[in-house]
Amino acid sequence: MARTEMRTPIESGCPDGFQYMHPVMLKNFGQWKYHEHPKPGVLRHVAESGDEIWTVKAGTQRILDVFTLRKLCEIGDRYADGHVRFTIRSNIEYMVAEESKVEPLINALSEAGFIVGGTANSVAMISHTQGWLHCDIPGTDASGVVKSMMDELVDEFKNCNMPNRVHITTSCCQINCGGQGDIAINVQHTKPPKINHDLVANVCERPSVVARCPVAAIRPAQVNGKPTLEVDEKKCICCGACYPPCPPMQINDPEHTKLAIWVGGNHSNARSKPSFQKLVAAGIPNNPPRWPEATAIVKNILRTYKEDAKDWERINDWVERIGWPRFFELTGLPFTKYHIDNWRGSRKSLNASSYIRL
Amino acid sequence: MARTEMRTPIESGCPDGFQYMHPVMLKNFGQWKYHEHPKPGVLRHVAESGDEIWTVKAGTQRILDVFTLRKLCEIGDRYADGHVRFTIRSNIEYMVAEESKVEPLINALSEAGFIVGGTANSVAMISHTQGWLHCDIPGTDASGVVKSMMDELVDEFKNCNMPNRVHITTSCCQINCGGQGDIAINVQHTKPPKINHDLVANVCERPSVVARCPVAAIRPAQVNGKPTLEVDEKKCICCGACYPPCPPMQINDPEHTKLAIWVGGNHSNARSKPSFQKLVAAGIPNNPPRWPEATAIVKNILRTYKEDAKDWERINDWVERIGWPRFFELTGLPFTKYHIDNWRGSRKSLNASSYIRL
Amino acid sequence: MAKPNHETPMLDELENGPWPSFISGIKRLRDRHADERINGMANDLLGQLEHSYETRKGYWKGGTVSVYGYGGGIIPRFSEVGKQFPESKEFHTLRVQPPAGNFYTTDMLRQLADSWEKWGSGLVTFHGQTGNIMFIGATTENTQHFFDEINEYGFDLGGAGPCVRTAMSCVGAARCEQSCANEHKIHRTLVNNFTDDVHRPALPYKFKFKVSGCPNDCVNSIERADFAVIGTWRDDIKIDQAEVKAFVDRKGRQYIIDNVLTRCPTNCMSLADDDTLEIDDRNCVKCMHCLNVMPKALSPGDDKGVTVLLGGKRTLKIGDLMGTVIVPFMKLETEEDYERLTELAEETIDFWAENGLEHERCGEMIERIGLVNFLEGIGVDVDPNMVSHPRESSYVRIDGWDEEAEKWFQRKAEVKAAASA
Amino acid sequence: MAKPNHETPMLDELENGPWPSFISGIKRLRDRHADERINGMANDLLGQLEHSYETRKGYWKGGTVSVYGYGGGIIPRFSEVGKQFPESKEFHTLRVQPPAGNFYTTDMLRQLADSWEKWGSGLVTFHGQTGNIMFIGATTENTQHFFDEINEYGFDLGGAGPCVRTAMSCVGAARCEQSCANEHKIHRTLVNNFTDDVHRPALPYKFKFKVSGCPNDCVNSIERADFAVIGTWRDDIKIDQAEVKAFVDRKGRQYIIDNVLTRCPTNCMSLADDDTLEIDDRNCVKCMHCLNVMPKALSPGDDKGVTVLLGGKRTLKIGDLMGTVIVPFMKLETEEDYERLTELAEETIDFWAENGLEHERCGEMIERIGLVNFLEGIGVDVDPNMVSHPRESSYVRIDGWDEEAEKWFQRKAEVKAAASA
Ligand code: SRM
Ligand code: SRM
Ligand code: SRM
Ligand code: SRM
Ligand code: SF4
Ligand code: SF4
Ligand code: SF4
Ligand code: SF4
Ligand code: SF4
Ligand code: SF4
Ligand code: SF4
Ligand code: SF4
Repeated sequence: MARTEMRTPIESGCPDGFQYMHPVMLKNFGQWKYHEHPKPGVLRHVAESGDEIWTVKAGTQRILDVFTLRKLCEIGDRYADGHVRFTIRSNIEYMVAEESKVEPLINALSEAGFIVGGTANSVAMISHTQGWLHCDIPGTDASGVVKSMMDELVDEFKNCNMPNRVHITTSCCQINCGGQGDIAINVQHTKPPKINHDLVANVCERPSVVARCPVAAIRPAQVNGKPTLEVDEKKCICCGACYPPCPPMQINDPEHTKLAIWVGGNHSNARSKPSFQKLVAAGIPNNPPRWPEATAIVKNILRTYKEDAKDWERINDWVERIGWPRFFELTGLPFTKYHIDNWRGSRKSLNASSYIRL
Repeated sequence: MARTEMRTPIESGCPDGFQYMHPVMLKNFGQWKYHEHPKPGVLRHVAESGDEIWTVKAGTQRILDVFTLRKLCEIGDRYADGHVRFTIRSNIEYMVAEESKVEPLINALSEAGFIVGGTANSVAMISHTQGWLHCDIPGTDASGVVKSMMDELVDEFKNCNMPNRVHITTSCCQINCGGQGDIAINVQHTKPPKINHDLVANVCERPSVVARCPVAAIRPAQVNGKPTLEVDEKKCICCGACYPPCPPMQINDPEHTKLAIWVGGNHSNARSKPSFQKLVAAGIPNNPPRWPEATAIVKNILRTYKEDAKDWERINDWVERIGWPRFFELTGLPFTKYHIDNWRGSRKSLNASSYIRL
Repeated sequence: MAKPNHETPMLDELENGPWPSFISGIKRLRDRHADERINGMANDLLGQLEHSYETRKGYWKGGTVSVYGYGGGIIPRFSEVGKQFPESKEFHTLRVQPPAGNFYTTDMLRQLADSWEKWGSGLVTFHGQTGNIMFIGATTENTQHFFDEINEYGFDLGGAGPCVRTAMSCVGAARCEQSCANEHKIHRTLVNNFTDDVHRPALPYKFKFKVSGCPNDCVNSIERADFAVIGTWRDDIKIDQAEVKAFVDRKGRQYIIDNVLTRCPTNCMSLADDDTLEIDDRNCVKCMHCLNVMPKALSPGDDKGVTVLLGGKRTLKIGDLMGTVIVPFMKLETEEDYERLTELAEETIDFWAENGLEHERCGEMIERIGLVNFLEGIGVDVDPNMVSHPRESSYVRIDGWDEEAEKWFQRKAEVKAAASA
Repeated sequence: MAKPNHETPMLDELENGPWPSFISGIKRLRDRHADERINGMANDLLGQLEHSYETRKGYWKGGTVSVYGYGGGIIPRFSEVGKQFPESKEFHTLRVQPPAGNFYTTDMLRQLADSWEKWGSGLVTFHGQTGNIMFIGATTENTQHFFDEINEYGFDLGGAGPCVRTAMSCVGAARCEQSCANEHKIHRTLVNNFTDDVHRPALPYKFKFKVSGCPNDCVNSIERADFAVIGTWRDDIKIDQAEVKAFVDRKGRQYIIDNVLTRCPTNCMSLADDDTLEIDDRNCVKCMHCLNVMPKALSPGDDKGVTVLLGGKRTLKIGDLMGTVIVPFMKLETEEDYERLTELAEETIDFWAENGLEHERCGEMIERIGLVNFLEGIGVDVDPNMVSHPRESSYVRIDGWDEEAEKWFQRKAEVKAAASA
């Protein structure tokens, strides 16, 4: 179509949320006194005014088809007050003003196949990313990994038996859109990119690709007359950062693209400052459709944490208290030379004390 | 003398200390049950056997003249059991088996001008270095600084009024032989070295001098025909590391060689892992014979610590609890851009949390 | 008449198990939706995805697609195996900004569903990790139509590419007793001040705002936002001693000692022998732990405000970075307060736009040039709250000490004057 | 007849005040000593020192002086202003190794004083920061005579230059209830195994041993020693509950909660409601705090041993380094145990001698080549106790994962087998 016919956008930006807010929340905005947790999936917030808002939280597949979305709306009208929100972990929350509405709502959701839970000290919905369904650089799928794991963790989502909240994340490449988590299941490449030299010249802006490499392992080169790029395989840390700007630098490999598991990422400030996750297991096969090996390790870690941690200890607090050696002992996971950090600033991760649990 | 006449050394190395040990200590070696601290300068150690050893500790000038040394020996024979040791802070310790000997010993030491104290939660003897008296690279004197400060801190040495032990160190150049301390008074140069180009060629092994610079600010050069070294003054951090291997790179300056004060170095593992000291004050004049400015700051810090810290908090524990902003507030010391670390690994020193004391 | 369904033996495995299945959802679109366009798209999408599962590789590539007037907001996807799966060969995602706080009425959700069925695949996510509604799967042509339609009733695209990205805020004051700020106002004030930078990518790289109402940081702002705003308070924690006693009676002394007192990062709490709880608020760092454990007994103070941290991001290319405190505390009551916050964001983005390298995040730039130079660049004074501790290294040239010290004393004097004025 | 005394107006200031004055001491040597050589030396030393105080500069320069058969052990000092102060123009320091633990009889001290008066300045320090007796101020010629004399009755030089240095150990088991090792035996076993490396500097740089009997680390070994040995224990802390109750009665519950429980770095202590103290020893890191506060009630366990850390040092040239745990725990009972410790020291020094750059300390080398490569070099297996936490960065190539994991499982199996055998 010719530009002229085109409609100029209204640059309205981020819409006002207040217009969609439940009236009781609007009325008591900023005036909440405390909350209780009557049962998994249910929150009772009490306002200074005495008003109450009851929240029922349910997990869904993150990739919603419109049928599912309409179903959720239907339930929201029949059993709730027509006001909902989605959490940052893509769970749906129904807010109602009367306790009486809670049970019918829960039943309706359960009958429709949604999972009520995910509150407080449960295993929260796994935050996931795009993967094979949509991304251009994924080493694995995200929706599939999450679905497979949630199938196995559903009881931990429906119940609150963990010492504290458990926030699990996944990422389908080392770029790590999923961010950090109490437990993170992330792609970890193990071999340098295979370069399709015929394509580099046309597809890649070579100087900027060279600039992307964290360890300066890429240099311009000539292969049968064509300008291309080559990788110093001694230096290469197989991170895949060169792949998005230069797809011919194929980092993904059905065999050598593995999964790694990290624990102890905690972003709340509660008890201790926000902490980064630490590597615990790697070399895990990237095994669709259900990734059983990765799930088994996650469940092992969760079981150990559940048995050994104290109330209110997040995974990082727990390991901080019992020490990493015992973490590896209790989980039976191997400790290798790869667990010793060698990235910048890593000296601070060495044990410069006599602190040893014996 | 001709080599032939020379005596071949007996390479006996470190002598056996047991031969000089007090018999009661020898008998109860490794069998001590607990200790008490009856009064400043006095320790009572009780063995499983019920035996006791009483220690009386006294401070001296670290640079002993033989008269003083003989005096100490005399007292050791008259009032003690002839067995002594020197602590790693150069205090003398007399060990006696009977409580009855303690008071007379204390009196004899005091009369002879030695200072009994330095135990437990006192301000310990300042550990010092060589300075102008003997070293080849000092920016200040050590014995003089320590004498001046101990004159002012003598009551804190004689009494145990501090929340916990206070270990003060000094160093007469940035090489820092004095090591770290709860409080450290160290030389800090503020200008790049002045180079005597005529001498460099003869005196310095230029490649190794170049190699010594932590920031690679030194490069070979020619000055009026002579090979010499030059310094990139933009890069130079004025550390003085080039001076020992190359004395013509004069780092010491009557005006620009200053003192800096650091706090929070703690090497015991008690309560927290060993910690490095942090910069708190700099630009302090190097002002012989009594360095009043530096002493005033040290006393200010000690007073604040004494008033505000809890029992058993070392200076680092205390500041850790009250936070650095309050440390600067309470001491009235200025916080400047120089307090923000920029050396390798320093990112870990930034506040990556919402932890703020308001 | 629709062509036969692709075999999806591997994907079918993902229909088993109790958790809702996205595969079943896509199949519903394939089998039960009225619109053949959608049936076909879903079928070929499943086909390509099955192919990925079998070969363990992805088959999408990027490109450039945008709506008229904008440069970003869409993640273009063209299939590398479009021949086998023609009906989903163009499968772009529109990133649409949700209402601040993610509040919806069911009516509005239905309206969005209607529009999306008309123009898109029927697959949607509330929300992506950055916070956008992701309408997944539209042809190049239909992205424009869909956008035009929803833009008419108040929705706009979010960011993609080197630009200001969609922001995120927690549920906060709408429902949470811990909230110390109006998260949604902060959220919209900030991001809507930069709509041009959202829609027309021209920055060194992406820039994200995130707002949490308290230090629990339910939106991971410190870890994931270039510009993190976190609610906090300045006065004392409110203690309801009766509720404390009730808690002690219920749980026992040892429980409160082991679970509250000893978990306080600054050990600033103490339980008197008569079971009254004492807090040395001077040393409370507002970590939230005790308030989280005893929400009935303890509440944030009344003198509320926010802390701002800059520079959080993920791994590329120097390693993960958390944000650094730039504004220890500021009030957000008057419009002037909000303007000050917006100005800080503008200063930051302008300085970064000028000094950041290509594909360099704000935090990476700070790391490269040093925090002090960055602060000077945006005109913010150094503050001890910006560091966990002062320097440990003596390797620094400090011949400007006296002038710098003078600056500090002057600032202190000004504050004093202002206070007494 | 002696020449007039130098004016020392500034130094005279240092004779005021209560603390014993080193200036008064030097003046005693100048004015009251029988030997004119010493009077003159002291006088010129004061003269040069006064000159330093007035000009704020040092006037000593180094050189090379050693005794027959040795390459080090002496810090040579020649005056740059020797013309003005001729009698102290050669003023070398002899570094002499003290008995382990710094024990002396007054008789031995007198004997040393006699020899030093005969040959030296009469100025001596017990001890320098590394631990040597420093006999400060001898002419080149007299260093030999003095050494010959004291060497006859059992004293030997310490280290100076790029060599193994004099070691240091705390008073330890001789008097301290916290001691978990025979500090003095460890001290002598280690350093006396390297006398050749002490006396003949031929290493990349200096190498220091330090031994503390417990984690209080009274000799600062973690911070200051290339090779730190620290006593510790493996079994439970011994609790005398009666003494605990006595402590609680004396100080009150709140005091023990605030000063002991909440200060425990792992929060592994708990005070039951009946005032019995519970310690989860599994999680005790042997920090010593509670034992320090309650030495009567708490004592180290019986299954004692040591932890070894490598690489501590000061600032040059990459910044201060603390040691890193290399051996989490080893018993030191049999001679074989001691041999294992000595072998570790030999392996370390050999590898460093081969791979260290000129003037590069062991810790700097470890930092440069990476801990893992160092461990492989000295044949020590990786252990999680060597780190505070595993890696945070995903930037690593791990295609050897399976083999490395195998190693771990094998080691575990061996340990198990050994245990059951
Ligand atoms: C709904 C949600 C905010 C939103 O706007 O969407 C939310 C809501 C609440 N959070 Fe959160 N948090 C939410 C994500 C987070 C996150 C981010 C995340 O999940 O990735 C964090 C930080 C993550 C991290 O550190 O890894 C987070 C860290 C907390 C904490 C701190 C926990 C801790 O001890 O470390 C609390 C305090 C607590 O647990 O009492 C908290 C407490 C709460 C409370 C109880 C606050 C209140 O009084 O209402 C809310 C009820 C949560 C529940 O369902 O039990 N919320 N909370 C998010 C729900 C996600 C989900 O569906 O599972
Ligand atoms: C869709 C989403 C994952 C999801 O399914 O939720 C996503 C998907 C992509 N991210 Fe992301 N990121 C998404 C949230 C994040 C987050 C989380 C956040 O924003 O809180 C992060 C970590 C925080 C941060 O910003 O660092 C994140 C860090 C990245 C990075 C690494 C940035 C860095 O500096 O380390 C890249 C790579 C890049 O931008 O070059 C990236 C790049 C991408 C690209 C555009 C891949 C590419 O370069 O082509 C992915 C497009 C996938 C697709 O086809 O839709 N994505 N990405 C999230 C955006 C949805 C939304 O808009 O709501
Ligand atoms: C004598 C000496 C060891 C020696 O072989 O010379 C020694 C001896 C004792 N130390 Fe020490 N420490 C000695 C230097 C040190 C040092 C090193 C230093 O001073 O530079 C440290 C670590 C320094 C640091 O961390 O900066 C040190 C950290 C401790 C600690 C841990 C304190 C803390 O809480 O951090 C204790 C435990 C305590 O205080 O109860 C301790 C406790 C003790 C006890 C009470 C151990 C005992 O039960 O006998 C001894 C009596 C000390 C006293 O006089 O009160 N000693 N102690 C050293 C005396 C130096 C002096 O004359 O002042
Ligand atoms: C004498 C003494 C200070 C004192 O008065 O106590 C001292 C004095 C000197 N030290 Fe030191 N250091 C002394 C203990 C230390 C310590 C403390 C320790 O050993 O526990 C350290 C810190 C720990 C360490 O080893 O790192 C120390 C770190 C240094 C350094 C920096 C080493 C580094 O790698 O950072 C140098 C510079 C060098 O060696 O190139 C140095 C160099 C020197 C020199 C040789 C200066 C030079 O290069 O010419 C000084 C000779 C002064 C003199 O004329 O006697 N001295 N030096 C200490 C030795 C006495 C003794 O043998 O007992
Ligand atoms: S993590 Fe990687 S693969 Fe997955 S969505 Fe993000 S960029 Fe794409
Ligand atoms: S994979 Fe990473 S390290 Fe290897 S060449 Fe590409 S960008 Fe560089
Ligand atoms: S600190 Fe510097 S000046 Fe002082 S003795 Fe050590 S090396 Fe010499
Ligand atoms: S003073 Fe330090 S930084 Fe400057 S040139 Fe010398 S060694 Fe280099
Ligand atoms: S961040 Fe704080 S205010 Fe916001 S929802 Fe979480 S707990 Fe409530
Ligand atoms: S909020 Fe955190 S820091 Fe403040 S008192 Fe409670 S636990 Fe302690
Ligand atoms: S280090 Fe331990 S054993 Fe040695 S003296 Fe100090 S407290 Fe005693
Ligand atoms: S020694 Fe330290 S870690 Fe162990 S129980 Fe006592 S205080 Fe806790």
